[in-house]
Order: sequence, then structure tokens, then C-alpha cells
Amino acid sequence: MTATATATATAAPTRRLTIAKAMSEAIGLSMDADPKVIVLGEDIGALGGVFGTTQGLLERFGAARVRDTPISETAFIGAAVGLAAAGMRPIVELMFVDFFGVCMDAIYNLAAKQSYFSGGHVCCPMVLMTSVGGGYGDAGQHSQCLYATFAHLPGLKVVMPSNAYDAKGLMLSAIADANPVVFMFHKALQGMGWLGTVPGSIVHVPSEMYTVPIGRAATVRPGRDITLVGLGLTVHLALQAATTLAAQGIEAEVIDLRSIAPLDREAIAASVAKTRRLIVVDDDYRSFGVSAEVIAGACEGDVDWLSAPARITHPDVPIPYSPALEHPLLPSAAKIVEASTRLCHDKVE
Amino acid sequence: MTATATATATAAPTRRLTIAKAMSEAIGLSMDADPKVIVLGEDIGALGGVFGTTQGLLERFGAARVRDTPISETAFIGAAVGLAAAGMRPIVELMFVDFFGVCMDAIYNLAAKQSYFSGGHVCCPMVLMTSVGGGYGDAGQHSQCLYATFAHLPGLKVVMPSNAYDAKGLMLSAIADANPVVFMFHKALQGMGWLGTVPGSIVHVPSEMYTVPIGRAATVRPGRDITLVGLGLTVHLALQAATTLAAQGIEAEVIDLRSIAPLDREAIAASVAKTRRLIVVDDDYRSFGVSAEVIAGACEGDVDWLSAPARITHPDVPIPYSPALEHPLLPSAAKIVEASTRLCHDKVE
Amino acid sequence: MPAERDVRLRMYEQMVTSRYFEEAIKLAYLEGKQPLFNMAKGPIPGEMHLSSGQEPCAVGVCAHLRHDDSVTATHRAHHIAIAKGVALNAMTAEIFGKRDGLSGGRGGHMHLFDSAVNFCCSGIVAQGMGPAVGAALAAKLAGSDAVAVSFIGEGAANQGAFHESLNLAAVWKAPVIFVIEDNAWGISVAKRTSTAIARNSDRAAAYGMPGRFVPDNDIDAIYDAAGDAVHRARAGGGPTLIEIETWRLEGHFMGDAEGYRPGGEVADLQARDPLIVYRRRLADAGISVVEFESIERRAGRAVADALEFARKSDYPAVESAFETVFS
Amino acid sequence: MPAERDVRLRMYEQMVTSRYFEEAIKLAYLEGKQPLFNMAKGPIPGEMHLSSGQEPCAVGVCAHLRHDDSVTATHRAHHIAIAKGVALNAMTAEIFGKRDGLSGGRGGHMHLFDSAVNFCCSGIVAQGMGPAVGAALAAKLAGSDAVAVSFIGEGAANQGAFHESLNLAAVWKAPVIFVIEDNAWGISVAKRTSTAIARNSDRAAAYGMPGRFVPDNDIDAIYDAAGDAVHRARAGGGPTLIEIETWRLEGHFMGDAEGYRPGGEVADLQARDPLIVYRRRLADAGISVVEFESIERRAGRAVADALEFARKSDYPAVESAFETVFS
Ligand SMILES: Cc1ncc(C[n+]2csc(CCOP(=O)(O)OP(=O)(O)O)c2C)c(N)n1
Ligand SMILES: Cc1ncc(C[n+]2csc(CCOP(=O)(O)OP(=O)(O)O)c2C)c(N)n1
Ligand SMILES: [Mg+2]
Ligand SMILES: [Mg+2]
Repeated sequence: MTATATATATAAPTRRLTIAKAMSEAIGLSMDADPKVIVLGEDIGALGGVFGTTQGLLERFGAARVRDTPISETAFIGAAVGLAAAGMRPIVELMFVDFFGVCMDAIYNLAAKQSYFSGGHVCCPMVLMTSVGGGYGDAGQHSQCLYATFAHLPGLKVVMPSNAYDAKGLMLSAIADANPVVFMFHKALQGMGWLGTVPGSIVHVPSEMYTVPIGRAATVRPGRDITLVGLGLTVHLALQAATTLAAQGIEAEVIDLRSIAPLDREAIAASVAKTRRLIVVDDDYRSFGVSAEVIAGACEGDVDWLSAPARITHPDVPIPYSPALEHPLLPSAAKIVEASTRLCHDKVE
Repeated sequence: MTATATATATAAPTRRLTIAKAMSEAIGLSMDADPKVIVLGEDIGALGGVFGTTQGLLERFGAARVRDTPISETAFIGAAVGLAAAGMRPIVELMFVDFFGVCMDAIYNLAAKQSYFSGGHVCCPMVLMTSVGGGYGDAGQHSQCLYATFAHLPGLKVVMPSNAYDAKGLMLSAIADANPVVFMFHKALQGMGWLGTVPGSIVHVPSEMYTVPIGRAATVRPGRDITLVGLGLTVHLALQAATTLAAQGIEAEVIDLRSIAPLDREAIAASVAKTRRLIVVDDDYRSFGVSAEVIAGACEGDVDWLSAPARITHPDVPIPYSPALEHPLLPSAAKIVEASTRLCHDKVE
Repeated sequence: MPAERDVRLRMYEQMVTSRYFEEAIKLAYLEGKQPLFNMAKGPIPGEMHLSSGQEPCAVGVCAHLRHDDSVTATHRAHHIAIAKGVALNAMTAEIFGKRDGLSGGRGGHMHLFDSAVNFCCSGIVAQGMGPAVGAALAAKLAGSDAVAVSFIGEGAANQGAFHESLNLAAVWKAPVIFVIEDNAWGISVAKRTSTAIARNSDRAAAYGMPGRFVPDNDIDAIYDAAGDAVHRARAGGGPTLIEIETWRLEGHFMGDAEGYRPGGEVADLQARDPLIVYRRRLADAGISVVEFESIERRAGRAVADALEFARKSDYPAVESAFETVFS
Repeated sequence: MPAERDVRLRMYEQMVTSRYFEEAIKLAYLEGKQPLFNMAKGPIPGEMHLSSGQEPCAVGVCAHLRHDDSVTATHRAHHIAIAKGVALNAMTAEIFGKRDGLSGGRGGHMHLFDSAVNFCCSGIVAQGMGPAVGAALAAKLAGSDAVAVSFIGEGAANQGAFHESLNLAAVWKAPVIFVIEDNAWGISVAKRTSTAIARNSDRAAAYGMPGRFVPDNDIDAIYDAAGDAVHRARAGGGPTLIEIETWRLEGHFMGDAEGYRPGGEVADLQARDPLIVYRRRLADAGISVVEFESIERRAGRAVADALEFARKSDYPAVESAFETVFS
């Protein structure tokens, strides 16, 4: 969002888009530029994607390039790998990341390993876009994040934007990439009216093509006292917390990972070298997750911690349906403020 | 293996079994004791399991209870959940953990969530046994570990023995458990002649029923200078390294996780509180893995580290086929010695 | 054999109950979501898949089932749950996310489990098929003549689990009936564009099992076909595949604008609303207005009671979110 | 139409090459594994799946293919790779884990990729089916008449990917041919215990596509059936499913004691070794001993050269393990 800020500053009037529109726009621009780009998935045709990721594409590019599929994720993701090997640039949608269980083989054992098994002779320029996240009462099979599930497996790049500017830029990078990129988008940021949307995700998006590099985090708020690492939705929670903390004299630095794999270890290391305090905020399951990797990676370095790193995550339980259960389990700005204050106790005392 | 040691000391003559035999024995005892225990999977009948996990069971219990299945992992794991819900105690084999991609939905979204979605009214007493690990040139779709892939997801217990005593005890615990337990067994320890076997995995196994509790690590070698955390095969590598290190005056404490989920955080915390140095040795992919969780968990505590924790893992690349590539990528005793010496530099200097 | 009079009346009552239930749920669901529709708001959050129009499938099949028979259903499960005899109060409380819900609010609308009647459903397309085969095998191994029924939509018939489960059921000769509710749509994708052949019941031949197609959402024909299949399964004859032509009178989920749906389609279907059709048929068979009204009153009361029960129930305590992860 | 003389000779040569290749690989594989068989040891580690006896399937189908046609194969892929024209030296070096291997030793025997002839294979049962549909769609979208062929074993026909891929191919009318090598066994599990019907080719009807069964491992009949299917696909007629009765003359993988296999089965099949059968048939058709010997010599030399090439090639440098994870 430093990039966003710059863009916003120079361009007038602003084009404030939702992530959904930004994704659709990026795909449309790519399809205009390259006939090899096609889109496959459930309900990505006439419906324009359940989460609005392919709006207007069927009308513009026709049913040969915007292909609604049967509910056959293994086959159509496998087919995308075959298309990619043949020189096409397929973009496939897995409607909810929760559905990975029916088709993970095609993703992690097939797409992810084409390049390696062929010694680089066959590549897999494929984008797998998929929705993540809960908070709206869709229960345990439609609210998961599973960031680490994908990031753990070699051969995949995994990205997730926190705002529309990054969404477009990351999508254009993903489409241009010769490798399979899992493009996660968070439902709470998507900009579909029926889901509610965190306003901060709707930002100025230049109409032309531009890229946001894969593998680079963004420091979306600088600060000297504590590093808050977030991704997608939790970036907004961290920013909100940072505002509150500032009023208490704690200057939080907020890092938006943007890429989960590869992880921008340098950005994290540089920040914690300065702040010597770290909280990772992650709405995925707690254990064996992104938060663990960020903390472990930071702790492997030689940081002279002012207090032990901490994580704020969804706990290790399935995501419950009832708002009375789900909401308190998710990360929140209040939890971040509380934990930050605790870690900075020497400062506030 | 403290337990093993005790057992070995008191029982004579010793019954040295392989893990494969110990698993088969545990299953056989359970089938004898409880008609509700049945076994499903590919090649678990006449063949006795590709990795010898069901040896002799078809002959003893017949084809109604020892059921070779079609190559339909989604259906037969799903069926196991249905069987379990109906009061049976199915043990299913997923031949290689690498195949999880074709059936993970039935594991993580179905089996793992039965209890929660039903508020505890429907349980899922199912054991999913599956082989892990490489080192024998079986390449990138038959050599993976994927510990974290399973451990990250709530509702599953995940265990892996490093020796036959624990294999039997953990298997009996798993069968008795009302919940889905992923029982991983490492091919390098399995005791199948055609795979080669680390001798330390073949230990005395009492013929009667006994359990090894799920969720409890074992301190298999005490030491004051550094904590080496391993699981399965890497426990043996750590033990080997510890012997070498002892000769250099470094006393390594070796912890065998035995359970990956739930993780025995107390055992790790107690050890690092003492040694204040930690190396995790894990043959899974490096990032977002068990090693990250163990390190992050330890660093959340208030340890006054003598040196930053480290991990020795397979790197973030698919597992290569050629021995010239695969062997150097895997953890080894030499790598553990090297890293331990580095972490303990103050001691050896 | 055609259904007895009392069976037909019970089926009608279940259909009416299901319809009334969904009308009530629909209203409750929209609370807090107007004027701006936001799924997260109101007393019932999340996706809401209604089954109006599909009642005959559930009711006609479940009329043959006992409590010890198992049913696995889909994301669109209200009608099936009601036909299988799931406790309506607890089910409604579950949908409201309340402590007295079937799972204390942990599961919600897509995860209704009632072990008293061996009912469950799921949010993953075709996920229930394997478990139904397992439940059927369990009955067979126990020497019971209980059966299992797996309900799916026609869209699910293109999912790998469909194939694996039918083959496994056939190989095991398991007493299971696979029922496809063909409402012509998988969200916005028409069956004719997603499915290589016109009738999924023809796919039964790929597994050496009987396949039956029931046209026109006809509850009596459904009752018949299901009766044969259940009888066959109880007698040890193995699995059957049934496809039923049915209709989705609502959007895929609430909030679906259905722009993809040809104009007039819904109106046409509404004109053939199976509830109206069946009521007329029963009237022709001599059921009196008084009888109808008594049934409808009873259904209305059951639904009203359930809603009241649900609304009055407390929200669960946060700590309960940490319970029952393991049994 | 029956194959021309030169086609038949080329097919024979490929069959012989494949057989000689596997005989050579077998010996090399056993090096370092005797007296104690340990998969990790010797110049070729890991699992080794031989295809002897199944050569007709590969050769009879691939005889119709061009380099721009795609083939996805299985864990048992040597015969198919050879028939598709994969570079034998690089393939052998790959199996030896050498730098000059197809992927520099990264993939090995189950992961042979040769983009020059659009060949790949995989260790996951049925994994290649989706990619074949994709390759076929790519050709169709490009306006080319290239086709794709997905080879699988009969055991794979019970995997979900089979169902999804056939339906998708049919819906897309993709120029793809699915070829099932029915060797009656999936490791130790007999087809008759795993598969609900006798012939998987009958499953084609579930997708509205033609299904052909070829009995008796007959290369000429295979050539015929494949010719029809490839022609149909090139002409825009869409997919075909072919099941071929073939035989596995070896264990599932090397080291398999095959205790599960009925006594005499392998001996019976060996007596009908398709290589011998075809040689006899060709002799009857007038091929001379001199011609046979020249073909066999050429095949022998190609294999010997390949083995020598592989053995002489260096092992890859460790650093190369970190390369090509991404392209
Ligand atoms: C494996 C999987 N893929 C996709 C979805 C998303 N999804 C939910 S319902 C649905 C349509 C299902 O169509 P059908 O089976 O015909 O049932 P219907 O909704 O018509 O009752 C889809 C695609 C899912 N839940 N699970
Ligand atoms: C999804 C998956 N399940 C199981 C296996 C293990 N496996 C490898 S080959 C094989 C048997 C395959 O049988 P078939 O398809 O008939 O091929 P064949 O070995 O006879 O050539 C099995 C079960 C696998 N590789 N992938
Ligand atoms: Mg439907
Ligand atoms: Mg076979």
C-alpha cells in the first residue's frame, strides 16, 4: 500500500475498485493482450464468479475462453495443467479454498511439480484463484484459510492481496508467471455487497497494466516499537490496532505479507531488527501455520528480543458456525492492541 | 524409548519386532478383542499391506473384516467414516501419504469434523495409517512426509513411532481412540527387507496389549547442553549425532515427538528451559512445517536462549529422484553434529 | 405398489412442514439483511440454500426409511432432514446458531447431524456418498437389514466421489440407495452444459446396478421407485441409483439474483409446484378440506414452535467452541 | 484398416526395443540389490514397474500419433515412452539418475517428461487424465488436429479422476483417447474384485462416448481400434474410451513375490507372449528371418547404446536439486 499511496497521490481522479473488480480487470486486460489466457471454473461464466472474479468476461471473450465447468475440480485443474503445458495460460477458480481436499493432487503433486520433474522443460503458467476466510457464518467447510497448507508445499507460489491495488498487480504478476500461482482472495475484502467488505480494501486502481511483485511484502505503516505481521484481512485489523496503539504511545510497524510463498523473510527480519518485538496476526488455524513460520524464521535470526514473539490466530478448532462462537475466535484489532500492549509493557508502564 | 528401555530390561527373552510386525500385531490383537475393528485399503488383504502393516490378518479374520478396496481412496475413506459413525472401528490404509491429494476432503473436512459438527454426538474412531518418507529413490510423489499438512488441521490426531514398541502402543491407543488418528509410519524404519531399515527401530515388543499415550513425547536421551527434537527417522539420526557430540563434550538431549498433533509442548519447553539451545530435525519440507511450529512454540515461551534455535530439514524443493540429489538434501547425523557444534560454539571453543 | 392413504397424508404433511419451515427461515434469514443484503448479518448468517420445490424427492424416499436407516444429505437439506425425522426444534436452533441446536451452534445449516435418526449433511458436493456406503456396509456386517440413502444434486454426479462410491457400493453389494435430485442447475451451470448425458440414472450401468429415472417431480412415482430400491437393498440385492427430475423454485442460495436463469422458467415451475399438484391429487383421491386444513395447521404449529424454540434459546458460551473437537 | 507392412515392422521394432530395454533395466536394477534386495541400493533405486507383455497397447496406439500429439502415461510407462518416441538415451540416463537424464535426474522412472514429443508420465494413479483433456482442448482451441491420449491401468478406472475426466472430455468434445491397459491386476487386487462390471469400455456410455474393448492383447486389433479413435478425434468427433485386455508378465514392481497370483497364470501368459505371437504372425505374413534379425539387432543396439550413455553420464551436481523448482 505504499505503492497504492504513491499511485493515489499522482492519479486523479481516483478509480476506487473492489478486489473483485480489480481481479476481473486484471484478467480482462490479460485476455485482451494474450489470446492464450483463458478462464476455467465453476460459475465463472454467466454468473461472473461467485465472488465476482470474472465479471463481464464471458460477454467480452466468449464461451471458448471463459468456460464454466462441471463440478469436477480434479479434472478441470488437471486440464489446466495440460493446457499450460501446451502453452496456454489458464486461470482456474477453486470456488472456496476449503474444497482443496477434492483436488489437491492436481495442485500440489501435478501442477507444482511439472517444472521440476521435467527439469524445467515443461512449465505450468497457471493461476489458481480461490476464496478464503470466514467471519460471516458460513461454518466449518466454507470459512477456512489454509494458507500454510499451500505454502508448505514446494513448487507453488501463494499470494493474497489486502487491497484492490495489490489484487490487480498481483494478479497480473501471477498471470505472467511461468509457474503455478495460488491467488487467494479474502471474502471479507472482496467487495461483494452480500458479504460486507472492509472499506480499506477498496482503493485507487490505475486502469493500465502494472505488476506487484510476487515475494515482496509491503510495509504499510512504519513504526519503531513493535512489528505486526498480517496478511489479507488481518492487515486491516493490524492497521486499526496500530492507530489505537499510537494513541498510547506505541508505534507499530505493520507488514502486509502479500506473498505467503515465497515469504519475504528480509522484510520481516529488517523490521524486527528494528522493533525487536513481533506479533503475527493470522486467521488460519494456529498451529503449523503462517504465524509459526514467521516467528520461527525471525527467531532463527539473531534478534535480541525485547519480549518473546506472539501470534494471534484462529485457534486449533474447526470454524464454528454461530456468530457467538465464530466472532470471538477470530483475530481482532482489540486482541492485537491487548497483545501489543503486553509485549510493550516496558514502554507503557 | 525410555519405555522401551524399561520394557527391554525387565522382559526376557526379548521379542524384537519390526514396526511392520508390531503394527500388524496391534491390529490383530484389537480385531481379536473387538469384532468392530475392521481393516480397509489397497493391498491390505492377500498381500498383507505393501508395507507389511496387515500381515496375516486376512488369513485370521477373513475377507469380511480385512477388505481389499478398489483404488478409490475418497470412497473407502469416506466409507470408513460412515462405518465409524455406525459404531465400527475401521482402520484404513492410505498406501503413501503422498496420495492424500486425491482424498483429503474425506480426511480433513469429513472425518476430522464429524465430532465438532455433531456437537460430539457422532464420533469417528478411525485410524488412517499411511507411509511417509524417502531416501530410497522413489522420487517426488512417493517420498514425502507432509507431517505439517495433517497436523495443521483441527480434528485430527497425528502420530508417528520411531520404533516397534511405540508403534504397537501408539496403534493400540489409536484404535481405542474415539477420534480419527493419522498413524504415520516411516518407510526407512518399517522393517520391510526390500526397503532397508534403521536397526534402532527394531526393538523388544511385549506380546500383550499396552498403550503408548497419544500427545506425549519421549525423552530418548537426556542431556544438558542442547535439545534435539526429532520424529520417526530423524530421532535415530539425532541419537547417532548425540553419540558423536558426547565425545566432543556436548550432551544432547533427544526428544522423540511420537505425536505431532497434539504436540507435547510441555516436554519441549521443559527441555529447552534446561538446555537453552534447540535444533529441530525434520525430513519434511522446511517452511511451514513441524520444525517451524516447534521453534515458534518454544520461542513464545520465555527462554533465555544461549543461541538462536535452528532446524535441519529437507529444503523447499520437491524430493529429487537421483541419489546424488536426494541424499544430500535429507537430514543426516553429520548435519546435526555440525549444527549442534555451531550452536554450542561457546562450549567447544 | 402405490402408497397407502395414511402414508400419502404423512408425505403431504412432511412436504407442507418443509415448505412452511423454509418460508419461516426465509423471513428470519432476511432480518437484519435489509435494505442492504449482507450474509453476515441477522439472526441466521452464512449461505442459505432452500429446497422448495424439491420436497417430493425427500419425502417420497424417506417414507420407506426407519430410524436405523442412515441418510447423508447435501447443502440443500432441510426437506430431507424433515422427511427423515430430524428433531425440528433442535434443527432450527442450530440454524439460529443457538446452544440448543443439534450441535450447539457449531455446525449450522450445512452441518445438521441428528444421530437419533442417523441423519447428517455436508457442505461439500458429493461428500456424503462414501459415508453412506460405509453406513450400509456397517448394517450388512451387523446382519441388520438397515439401509443407507445418499442424496445428491445432479451437479454432484460429475464429482469423482460419485464414481468411486457407486463402484465401491456395487463391489460390496452394500444396501445403499443413491438419490439424485436433478433440479437442472448446479448454482448457475445448467445440467445440459455440465453433464455428458441426459440422464444420470443411465450411469448406473457403469456399476452393474439398476438405474431408475423418475420424471416430473412426481411424488407417487418417487415413492414407488424408492420402495423398490429400499426393498431390494434390505433383501440383500445391493445398491440402486435413482435420478429424480425436480425443480429449484428459489435461487441457489438466498441472495442469488439468478440472472443466468431463462426468463419464465421459475414461473413455469411455480405453476407446477409439487405441493399444489399433490394437494390436488389427494383431493381427487378423496381427502377433504378439513383433513388438509388439520394437516396444514399441525405443520404450521410445528414450524412456529420450532422458530420460537430457536429464538428463545440462548447463544452458546464461547468456551463451548473449544469443546467436542474431539469426542 | 489393417496396418501397412512398414507400420507393422515399426510396431514390431518398438515392441522389441521396449522388451530389450526392460530386460536391460531389469539387470541393471538388480545390481547392488543381491543377495539382499534393497530398493535403495544399486544404480537404479526406487520402485521399478515393468511393462513386459503390455507392449501391444502402447505400440498399437502410438502408431497413429505424431510428435505434436500428447501422451500422458502412468507409473508403468517404458513401453509407452518408447512407442511415443521419447529419446531413449536421455530416458535411460534419467532412470539412472544422471545429469543427462530427461530432467537431470530429478524425476526418475515415474516422472519421464519429453516435451519434444509431448510425453509425460506420473506416479499417481489416473493423474494424467485431466492433463490429457487439457492438452486436447489446447489443440482444439489452437485449431490444430492434434490429439491427446491418456493411458491408464484398469485399476485406475475406479479412481474419481477417471469419471471427472471422461465427463469433461465429452462435454468439451475434446480430441482425447482414453486407453485402459487391463492387465487384470492393480498390484495384488484383481480387477474382478475391484471393479463392478467386467469391461470398463462399457463405462463409455456414461459419458455418451464410444467404448471399444479389444480382447487378447492383439496388436492388430489395437491398431485398428486406436486408428478409429484417433481419426474420430482429429475429425472433431470427440473422445473415445478403449479398454485393452493385456497381460502383466512381471510383478507389480520388481521385488514383488506375487504370492497373490494364481499358480500358472504367468506361465500361461508367457506362452502367449505378444512378442512371440506377433513375430509369428508377421512371419506368416512373409517377413523374413533376415528382416527380423536386422530389426532385433537395431533394437538391441539402441538399448545397448542407451545403457552405455546412461552409465557414462555423470551424476548431477547437488546444486541442481535446487534448480527448476520454478521455471
Ligand atoms: C467439491 C465442491 N465443489 C464445489 C462446491 C460449491 N457448490 C456448492 S453447491 C454447488 C452446486 C451443486 O449442484 P447440485 O449438486 O446440482 O446441487 P443443488 O445445489 O442443485 O441442490 C456447488 C458447485 C462444493 N460445495 N463442493
Ligand atoms: C491415487 C493413487 N492410489 C494408489 C496408488 C498406488 N498404486 C500404484 S500403482 C497401483 C495399481 C495400479 O493398477 P492399474 O491402474 O491397473 O495399473 P497397473 O499397475 O496394473 O499397470 C496402485 C494402487 C497410486 N500410485 N496412486
Ligand atoms: Mg442441482
Ligand atoms: Mg492393472
